[in-house]
Amino acid sequence: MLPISYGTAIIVFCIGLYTILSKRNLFKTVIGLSLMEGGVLMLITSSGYVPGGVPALLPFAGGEPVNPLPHSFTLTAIVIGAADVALALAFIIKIHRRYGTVDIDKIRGLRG
Amino acid sequence: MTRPDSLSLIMIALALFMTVASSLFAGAKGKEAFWRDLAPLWLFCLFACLTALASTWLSFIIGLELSTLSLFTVIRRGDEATSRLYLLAQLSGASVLLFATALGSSFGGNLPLGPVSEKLFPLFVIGLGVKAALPGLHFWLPRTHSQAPTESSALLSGYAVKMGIYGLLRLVDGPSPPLLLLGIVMALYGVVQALLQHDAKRLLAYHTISQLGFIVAALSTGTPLGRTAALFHVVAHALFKGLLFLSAGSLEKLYGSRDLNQLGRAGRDAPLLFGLFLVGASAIAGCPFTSGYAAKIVIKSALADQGQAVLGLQLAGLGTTLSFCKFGCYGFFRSLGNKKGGSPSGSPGKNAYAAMGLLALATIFLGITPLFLPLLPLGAKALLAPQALVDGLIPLVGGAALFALFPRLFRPRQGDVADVENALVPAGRLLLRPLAFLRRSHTGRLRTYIALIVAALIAIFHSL
Amino acid sequence: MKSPRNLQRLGALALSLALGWWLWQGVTISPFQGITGPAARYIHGTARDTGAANVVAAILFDYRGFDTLGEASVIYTTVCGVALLFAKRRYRRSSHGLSFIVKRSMALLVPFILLYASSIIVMGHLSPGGGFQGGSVMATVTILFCVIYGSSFEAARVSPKVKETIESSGALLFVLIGLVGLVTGGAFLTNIAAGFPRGTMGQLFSGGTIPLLNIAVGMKVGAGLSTLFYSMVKILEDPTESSPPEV
Amino acid sequence: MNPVLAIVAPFLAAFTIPLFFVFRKRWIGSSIVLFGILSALLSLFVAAGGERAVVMGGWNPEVGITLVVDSLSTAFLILAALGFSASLSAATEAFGYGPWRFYVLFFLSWAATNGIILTGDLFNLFVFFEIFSVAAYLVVAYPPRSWQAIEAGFKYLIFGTVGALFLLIGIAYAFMATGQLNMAILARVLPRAPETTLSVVIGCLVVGLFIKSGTVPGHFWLPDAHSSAQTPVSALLSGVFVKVSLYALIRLTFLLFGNADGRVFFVLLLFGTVTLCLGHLMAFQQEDIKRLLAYSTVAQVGTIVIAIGCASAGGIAAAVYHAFNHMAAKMGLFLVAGVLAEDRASRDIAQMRGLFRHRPLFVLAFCLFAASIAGIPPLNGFMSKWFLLVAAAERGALIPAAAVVAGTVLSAAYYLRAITAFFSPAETEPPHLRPHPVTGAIVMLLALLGLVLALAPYIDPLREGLLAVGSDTSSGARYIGRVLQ
Repeated sequence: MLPISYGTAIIVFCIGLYTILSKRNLFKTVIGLSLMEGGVLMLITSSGYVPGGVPALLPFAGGEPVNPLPHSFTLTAIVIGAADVALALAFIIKIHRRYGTVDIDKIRGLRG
Repeated sequence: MTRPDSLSLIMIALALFMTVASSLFAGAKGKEAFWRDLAPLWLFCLFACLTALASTWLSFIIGLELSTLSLFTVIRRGDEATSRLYLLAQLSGASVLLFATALGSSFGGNLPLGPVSEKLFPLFVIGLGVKAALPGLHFWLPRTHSQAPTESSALLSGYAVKMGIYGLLRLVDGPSPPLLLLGIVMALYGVVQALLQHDAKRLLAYHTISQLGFIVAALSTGTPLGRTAALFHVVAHALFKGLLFLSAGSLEKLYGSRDLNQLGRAGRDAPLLFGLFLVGASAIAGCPFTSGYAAKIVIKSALADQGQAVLGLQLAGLGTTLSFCKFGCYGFFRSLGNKKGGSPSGSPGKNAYAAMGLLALATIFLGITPLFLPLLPLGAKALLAPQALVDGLIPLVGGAALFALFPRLFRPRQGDVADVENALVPAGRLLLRPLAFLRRSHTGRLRTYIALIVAALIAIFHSL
Repeated sequence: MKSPRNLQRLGALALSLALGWWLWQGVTISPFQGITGPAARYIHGTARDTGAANVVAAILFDYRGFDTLGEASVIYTTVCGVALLFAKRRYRRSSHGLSFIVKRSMALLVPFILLYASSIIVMGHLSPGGGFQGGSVMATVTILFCVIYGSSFEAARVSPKVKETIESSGALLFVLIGLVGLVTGGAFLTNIAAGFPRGTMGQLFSGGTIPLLNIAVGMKVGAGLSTLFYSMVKILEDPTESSPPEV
Repeated sequence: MNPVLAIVAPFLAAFTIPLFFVFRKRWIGSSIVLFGILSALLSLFVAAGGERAVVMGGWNPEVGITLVVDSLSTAFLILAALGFSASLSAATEAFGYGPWRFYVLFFLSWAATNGIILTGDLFNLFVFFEIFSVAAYLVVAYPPRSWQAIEAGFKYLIFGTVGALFLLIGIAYAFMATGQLNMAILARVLPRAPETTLSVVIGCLVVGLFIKSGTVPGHFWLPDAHSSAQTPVSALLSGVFVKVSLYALIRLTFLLFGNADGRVFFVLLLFGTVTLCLGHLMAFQQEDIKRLLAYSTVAQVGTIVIAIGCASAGGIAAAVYHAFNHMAAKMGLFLVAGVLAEDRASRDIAQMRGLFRHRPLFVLAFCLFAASIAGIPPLNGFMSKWFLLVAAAERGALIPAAAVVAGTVLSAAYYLRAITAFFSPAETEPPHLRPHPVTGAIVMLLALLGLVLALAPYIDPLREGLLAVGSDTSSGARYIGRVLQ
């Protein structure tokens, strides 16, 4: 069970990376970033897995609770990721104003 | 800082004397000129003294670089690009030296100024060699000496390059055949190049290289006699080369040119100048009873067991005579260019004569004293020995005879002679091509950049 | 033109797979031997230490409350920055919203949405939920307003300044609660030990500072996210600028 | 004094400035200045308060979040306080108090910087890195009307986010292998993790920090961001932001992977050398003066990474010393370059002729800073380079040491190009001449700081302090003992 969960997480991460590396649309780049982040968060959450665990809400009804620590920092990381994505989108709007395109290969005003 | 020994004291005295002469020649009037002209010279003197007092290689390097910087500000007034070449060349040398010093140091203690381990020796020689103009590393010297303002040329040739020699003197404590070879090559190469020059200061610059070759050859023996000979020649060369540079500078002041093709009237217009020049020229040619003669005799006796080396030095001496015959002839007497010419524009000035007179007196003094006082380990007698006199006269007479026999051969030519410095620009261009590629590779494509990062990450995984 | 594109894709694929392979190599799956380390302390000590029923909330707001301050500050930074990027004196009126029926039913729904959001915030220490989640739900009200009534109406109801005030005071509240712990001689963000009542577990008033911090974060996130959305929507609607990007 | 105050004070500033804007507009200016002074003073007090570790919420270190003040963080706290105050003063002169949101971001980045420096918890480090980065993207993108700034900010954002993700993976793997987040505890248990896991942790954390600090291959954002940002921001980026990431690199490599048979240090040496060479070679080809300075920063980052890679107490001392020297010199260079570029209304070096007659003091200060960066003795840059060379020689890292030495010549060459332009006569008078009293004063203070730093090896307390930073950090035992006492 656990290997599948880890594997999925890594696959999601790789899909995100592939998206960033191969897509030219800026929005897709941001989607790729979100996917990568999703992959990492899945990885973290998986590490808190306890066989037959119950939610970490007191009182624990019938069994051992799952590890609550990964949950808490997944929550934190989600919020941070959301902030990043929001900021990236805001930047894209601004960039589109200047360049009239969202093609990442055409936004090359600064180089060398 | 250790107690200064006699070597340091002699170097300090030399630095002070040379700076006095140079600043006398520069002769700044007014406050602004003082700050612009004289302050850098005296700063140089200060740092040169600090270098001579240094007790560790690190403080030696610090002094070296600071003195380089202060001379840089003087040379800037002569020619911008040359000053940059000078600074960068000196910095490279100091950097190699710094690298070598760091290899020898530890947090426990700095490397003391003195002999170093076998492995570091070549690095130190390269580092000091840039300063002392060893063959191949001399690329900066002719151009710098010829383009710099005269007073700084005199200081450069008179003292700055000697700081490299001072370092070598501290470094070498045993016989070093490669260094001997380098010295001989230097002496000969400098002379050959000097014979082909038509720019007076450039000619003198090549003679600096050649004379430094004598010094390097002497100190490479590692014997006390060799070291003393080297030190004596350091002082002697500083004095007469300073004198020669100042007289070349005075010629330039008088006629507005340094080209031997354009000069040739000074013997009539300024006989005093010729007299002073003659003192310097006879000293550098090794005319008996001058400082150059004494120095060369001691050097030869230090190298007595190296027959070929002595032969090489004799050859170099012969070339020197030839070259100075040419300088004297075309610089002062035989005009090749506009025959009519005008009268000299302006005069070198009293202060210039005073500076040259000071150096000439010192040269004569240094030439005569060893004849009476046992200044040199050989003793005064050795200088007057017939064998020594013959040895000293051979290059002199030979050179003069050659010049008299083939006068057309030694006429100043037009155009420049190739040297390592001419290779600098093509080499730079060659190096710049991959650089441009590097710049083009920063394409601004985010995806490529991120791919590079991921590739680096994978490489790190592999290496861990 | 075709083949370099494909080559690029191939390269991208190869890099992704290589990285994925290494990540997979690095995963350690050891047989489960019970929870150890700090997690064990969280599970067994939450009731005693904090009085909160939701262990995750206890970690977020008490044990590791400092992380939460940082996390809320990230949102705060983003909001401030987006407002800075799109700094404009005056926005023009643009869309007029949807039909009357939609507007009316929205009006009916709003109180319930707000109530729901508040309950998520206030009950954060008892059940899944908390300041972030409740704040986000509250921010949806803004989004709905913008969609249904048009953004200018939304701005007229809740002015940006009010949002700014709520957001900043939420953040300030968080820091001040933290400082109370410092003043009473403990450490920053001390909860029960600083004299906050533990209450009875499972009750609304329990968990010491946790509900307060939830409310602070709720204010911060709710107002922040709505400012964020508002700033971005305004710039998209602004007719003086060029059209929004086509996705 | 509780270390948390150094983090809370700038946070308070960031949270109250909007309230002032809503209720008391007139107070914004004075509150910014006051909060700036308060934050700087509190940072310095915390730095002066000696070593200690406190846990947030009064828990034990395993459960709560620890803040640790040790000699390394003390040094960087002082660096941050100096850099931020200098940049703040320059910013108040350049922008006025108008864009209050800019100052909010400024204080947030200050809080985050202090947080990164003080925190003893791996995940908390990530959180603070995020605040810091988000604020950095935005201050780079200020003012929003400049398209270069926006593009640079966006690039920085993409890079920063990718870097943050790598950091997060590294933290996730470390957590997965041990279940711990406290760095002191991790230092004990992490070496017991399986080999491959450890290499993933090291690789991801190191590459994440490479991106954040601008080490090759993560340097691509740096020249864009540094050259496109406004002058006070560029100074801040080069002076402080880059150093903070390097602080994290020092801390994590020595604490967590210090005993992983040193392979991580080989990686650092390798990438540091590449960074150094690339930075110098790229700076050599720039026509834009701020871009030149930015690539020079890349090269200096490489220098510091090499110093870290020496894996010895001396190497750390050299890295910290060099970080200070680079802060003083590069901030000064950026401030002067900003003023001069404004006078000429161009950043092109070829256009900046004749500025010596125009602003002699600024140009002389530029020369001083440039000489210091290039490593001309006996300025501070030379001193730290010397320590670095000795450390590298002791480690036996000859090629990096040779690269550092060669870099000296190369950097002298490109700085000389700029200085030559300043001193050469101009055909036209500069069109602008606005007095910059505050910037001038800061430049003078930075020059003074540089001179004091040059004497640091001869001032006993400073030298002992530097060496103590090195010896405390290289073993990590003292840090662990402090946290888990």
